[in-house]
Amino acid sequence: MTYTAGIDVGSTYTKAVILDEANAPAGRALVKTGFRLAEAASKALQQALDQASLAQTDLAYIATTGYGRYQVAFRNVHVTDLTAAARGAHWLFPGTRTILDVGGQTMKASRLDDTSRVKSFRLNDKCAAGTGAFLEKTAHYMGFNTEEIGPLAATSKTAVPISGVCAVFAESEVINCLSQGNSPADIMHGAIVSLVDRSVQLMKRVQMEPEITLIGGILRFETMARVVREKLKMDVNVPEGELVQFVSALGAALLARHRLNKLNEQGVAIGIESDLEPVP
Amino acid sequence: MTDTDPIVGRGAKEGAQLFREWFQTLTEAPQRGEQAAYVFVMGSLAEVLRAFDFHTVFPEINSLQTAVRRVAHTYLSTAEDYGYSPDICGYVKADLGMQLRGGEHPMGRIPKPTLAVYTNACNTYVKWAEIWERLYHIPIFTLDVPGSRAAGAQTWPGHPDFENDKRYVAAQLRELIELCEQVSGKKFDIDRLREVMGHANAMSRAWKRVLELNQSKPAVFNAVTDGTVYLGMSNGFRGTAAGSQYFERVVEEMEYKAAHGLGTLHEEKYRLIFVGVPCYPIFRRFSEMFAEWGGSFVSSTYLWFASGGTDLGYEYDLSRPLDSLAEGVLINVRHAMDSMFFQDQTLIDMVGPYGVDGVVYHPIKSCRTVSTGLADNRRRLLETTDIGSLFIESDHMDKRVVSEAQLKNRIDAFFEGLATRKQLAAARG
Amino acid sequence: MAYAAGVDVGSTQTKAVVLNERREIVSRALIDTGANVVLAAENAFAEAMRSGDLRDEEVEYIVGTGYGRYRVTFGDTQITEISCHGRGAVHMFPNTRTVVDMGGQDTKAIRVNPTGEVLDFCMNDKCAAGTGRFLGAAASALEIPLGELGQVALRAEKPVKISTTCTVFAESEVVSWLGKGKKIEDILLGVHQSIVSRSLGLMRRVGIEREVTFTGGVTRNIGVVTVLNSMLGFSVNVSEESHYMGALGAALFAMDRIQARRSPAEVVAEKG
Amino acid sequence: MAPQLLDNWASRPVDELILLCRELVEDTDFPTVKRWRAAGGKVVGHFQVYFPEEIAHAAGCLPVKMRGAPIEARRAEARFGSYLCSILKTSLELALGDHVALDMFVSHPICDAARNLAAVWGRNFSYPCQILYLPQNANSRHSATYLRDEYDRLKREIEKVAEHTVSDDDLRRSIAIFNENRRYLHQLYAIKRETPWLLPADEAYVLMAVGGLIPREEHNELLKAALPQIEARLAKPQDRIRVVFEGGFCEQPPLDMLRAIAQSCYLVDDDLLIGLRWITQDVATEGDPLFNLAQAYLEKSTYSPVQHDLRKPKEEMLLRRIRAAKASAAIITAAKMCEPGLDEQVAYSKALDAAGIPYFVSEFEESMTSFDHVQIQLETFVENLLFA
Repeated sequence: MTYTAGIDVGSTYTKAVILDEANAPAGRALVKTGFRLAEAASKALQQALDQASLAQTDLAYIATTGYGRYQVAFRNVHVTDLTAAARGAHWLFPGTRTILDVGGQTMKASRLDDTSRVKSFRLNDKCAAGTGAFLEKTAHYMGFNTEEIGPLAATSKTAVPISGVCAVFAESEVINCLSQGNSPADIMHGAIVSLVDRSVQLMKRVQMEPEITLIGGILRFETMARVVREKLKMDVNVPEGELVQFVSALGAALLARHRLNKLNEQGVAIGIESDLEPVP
Repeated sequence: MTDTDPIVGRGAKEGAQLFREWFQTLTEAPQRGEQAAYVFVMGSLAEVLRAFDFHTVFPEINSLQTAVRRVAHTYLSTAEDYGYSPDICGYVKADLGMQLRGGEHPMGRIPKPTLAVYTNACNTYVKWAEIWERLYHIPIFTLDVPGSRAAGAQTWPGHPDFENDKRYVAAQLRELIELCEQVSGKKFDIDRLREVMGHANAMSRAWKRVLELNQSKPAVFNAVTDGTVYLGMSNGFRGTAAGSQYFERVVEEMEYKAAHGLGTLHEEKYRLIFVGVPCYPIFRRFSEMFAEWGGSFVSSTYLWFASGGTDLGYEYDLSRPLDSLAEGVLINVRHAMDSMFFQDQTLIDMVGPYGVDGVVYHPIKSCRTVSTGLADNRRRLLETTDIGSLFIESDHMDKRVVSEAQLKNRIDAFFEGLATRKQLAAARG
Repeated sequence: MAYAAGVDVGSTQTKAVVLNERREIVSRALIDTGANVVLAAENAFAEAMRSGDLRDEEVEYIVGTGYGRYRVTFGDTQITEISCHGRGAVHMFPNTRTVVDMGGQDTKAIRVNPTGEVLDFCMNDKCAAGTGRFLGAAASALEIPLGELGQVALRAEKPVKISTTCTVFAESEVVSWLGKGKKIEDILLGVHQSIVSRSLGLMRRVGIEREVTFTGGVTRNIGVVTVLNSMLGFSVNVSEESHYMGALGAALFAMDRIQARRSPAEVVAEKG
Repeated sequence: MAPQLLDNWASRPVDELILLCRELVEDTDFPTVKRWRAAGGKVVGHFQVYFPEEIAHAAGCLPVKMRGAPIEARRAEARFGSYLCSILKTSLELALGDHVALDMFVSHPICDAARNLAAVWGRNFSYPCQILYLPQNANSRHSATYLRDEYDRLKREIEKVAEHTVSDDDLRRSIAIFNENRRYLHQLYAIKRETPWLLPADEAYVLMAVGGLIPREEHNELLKAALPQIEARLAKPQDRIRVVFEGGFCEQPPLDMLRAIAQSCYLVDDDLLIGLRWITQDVATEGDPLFNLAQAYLEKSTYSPVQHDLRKPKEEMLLRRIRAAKASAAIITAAKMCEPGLDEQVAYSKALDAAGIPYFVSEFEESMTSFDHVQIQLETFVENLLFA
């Protein structure tokens, strides 16, 4: 029995997923990334192995993704989280045509064809106001931690409009809202609405088509998905619970299997690594 | 201000009335099978287009109306969803948003163009017209108007370089007339043109006079708020009898106010010049923030370039309509451009006659044409005069970059500075 | 003996300063602003009363400044922090002609005349890039206490160029530089240079005239001060009271008012 | 005869020539311009995109392409507002910071920011600063005649700077030299299209860009020596996607960004420094030289977002460029805050969607140092074209 692993080294968290030959999940783990990316990767992988009670040697192929994908020396191949997410989302929801990935520092929208290849995509590269960091800052200004965002927003009925021009300037805005007597819950809700507005715009930029699948750390706050549904007036897929954060790692593991099979066939596969060398 | 006076505030009232009527006729134009030409404020060519009975539609004015009426953001996001960047001109995006919504506009329904005519006074005009070309496959016409090649380097009739430029403008006007004949199916009638140019002359004469009348203390109109109403009229009604009469009545009102010392504020403490484009998303509040301190705007570069340079008061020689039209278009549009790129000396020259205490520069995200050189123009002003100046950035359409709190902070600090200057001056005696 | 107070309600901290008639600081207070701005102003003032062992009624005039100035409900008038910083800086360093103030959320450059009146000023708008927050972001990314950033940065040999304009993204750029094997100190110096050159941009807009006085919370960062000095080619004035400069200026205006000299404060009071 | 501005290179192998070009192109202190002035020569700086360099050349001046630089616009920053492209600020910074000294500066009304630049420049320097009014109406029967007169006006201004008059024959000689130069550049691009594995994108770029910094005679000699050696290279083709890069007509992406692209793709055509290749055929050398130049600008030219010509719908021109280069994909970029570039991206995207050509849209700035965003998009792109 050979296994494949996918490791997603993200800006905030690093996630690892291990799959067996049938692509059935054998183990997974999530650790804080910090700034020693390689360490975070091996730590996540080790925890996933432990959970699956496997050893490094059981792994036939390892694919890395996320912005730290190059920093992992023991990878067999690296792919971008757009490619990986597409595979992962398609695996979980075969009908997926549009993916929105909202992480701590990035927001990405991509449109897929029916074979889970990315047709077009857009990244938010303007400012942090369009990323999860915006919600985290807003929460912190009000004295809540990141994990409290979900429960907090869930209690709100009406959202306070938040302009969301700058994640840092949001502070004075938040403070004003508070001193005008708005509840933290409604302000949090407002921040989420402003983030969703940006997400929807990004998805429109890639000509979104149903089904839409939402992934990324920020989606662990149910309010986010709820507001997206309200805004789009259609249903969207959201992976169950924790899984929402593992989609890219899962996709990487699937791609690892895909590559492994190709190599085993001794087909004329192109040396992916040679083609995708990082810029020195 | 004595509001009992029937004549005081008449221009604003009548302007608003005519303005509503204008948008009403635009809304009804399609049913009447009449054609609309899309034009721009810096060189509208209304003279030619009216001679062919085109309705002139000013997308710039349509867009600013969506901002003043606080719905701009909905149009902007339609255009941004369509693919346009948040960093580009908000006028363009608001118009595209409106086009994509079938012309639906807070003041009525804007007819589709059958022709678009624009000058090179703003290159974004070109990119803008290309959008209609793609949407509607209509003919679009660029009228090249060579501007000043350097500060103070304008040439005048008789100079070979001026005559070269004029020949080019004249040739293009002939081509525009051919195009208008094709699109409208009407034959060109030079006497009709002469008539329209006659109305335009009357308006230019009056417009120049109105602006000069604001030298009187206190200022007889607010160059930012009232000024914008007059601008709308000077563009929408250029070349019409209604337009020229309107401005003659405004002159009457301003002369009356000047004679009776009637100002726009109950106490005018500081006389200011505005440079740039107003902040429409919070239009009223924006001028209040100055009025609260007794600051009144006696002039604005906006009134020069956004009236296509007609503030010069250039009058056509009706005995040689086409030749004179080419000359006038060249001189006016060039002046509009000078008012954006080379306005520093003009401002310095106005300080005395208009009794200016300060200059307010308001560059905006949307418009690089107007905004790019303002910081440098301001340096020049600060080097050559010792009047106060304020530099604030926001936008004329996009409320996402308009922060009232930040603006107020700067405006307050600006007036605190002006106040101190006044005291020091008083102390010095 | 009459006293005058200035209360500077900033985005992160609220400061209060009390002056006697000889314009000497008799008491000061600094607290975190937090969510309730009105309360912050009251607490800062009360704190100053306590530490100066003063009674409220001894304070004849109070000027509120800072972004929360209109929330100093007990104040006699409000003056922008721009005027106040200029005034405070010239009081501390009479030869000051240019003031650069770096706070948590904005950076300002102010040109003043010998009496401390503002001739011209310029502030960063758009976003928080180039403000104190930029340092905060780097500190948390590198897990180094804010207070030590400066010293570490100064050990650098080859500073990296920070290209990010967004304060929050700066965090990930810092991390990606680490990923590329850059030294922490080189990255940090890059961060310092990037915020200093932004503030230099603002200063050039108003025109840099010596002497330059550096105010605001960031003055406590030796790295910024050093980089600023070297980029300017001369040293800036930094005072122990640097982060009280706004409150001090406000208190000076208040004392003007008390001593019945005409002052912007009066104009403000008469405004509208 | 113009002094030689490049160090002695004639005998060197192509890789050293390319290295030499790279050093010159990346040197923000413009050593060749300094040498030219040291030899007593006059320098006419002209802003992107197109400038009739022949006229300055005929007057014995060195026409220098002002195309910004990856430097910090410390002084220039104070002379502009926010919301502005970088090239405008850094170009002025080059002059304010004494990186390059000019005897004349010319900008164009091609974009709203560029037109303002001449005015700003003029307030900061005492030498002549001019706007060359290139026609935005390329479709008037009178445009060429007008432009001819405008070139004549420009010629008179340059004559004052050069302190000697320019004859039609001087102009014809210069036109011939520039014709030769354009032929070499088109040959360079043919290599990119036909055998991209022989010439990485960044190498092709520096070979071309150096032309904006030295007399064309010398550039011609350089290319004449370099091109055959490149064609003789032994590199083998790799399995890479062929892409067209669009958006480099004015502000230039950092060389590292081109390198990053070349890592995973063959960049087979682009609009980088398009001004140097604006005219696509030889300019006639008989007849009125100024009229010939004017006519070539209008009639024998390529396209860019800053020229409006009813005969050249930009999205169609892009599709033609992609097909001519047998490219399978396109990278649609724009410089940050570049109004014409950002505007055009929309039309380009829609046309590429309709034509079913894969592409991605991105923004760059000349001073960028990290390319994570370009990188991730490129890789995704390549992965999804290669992973079947």
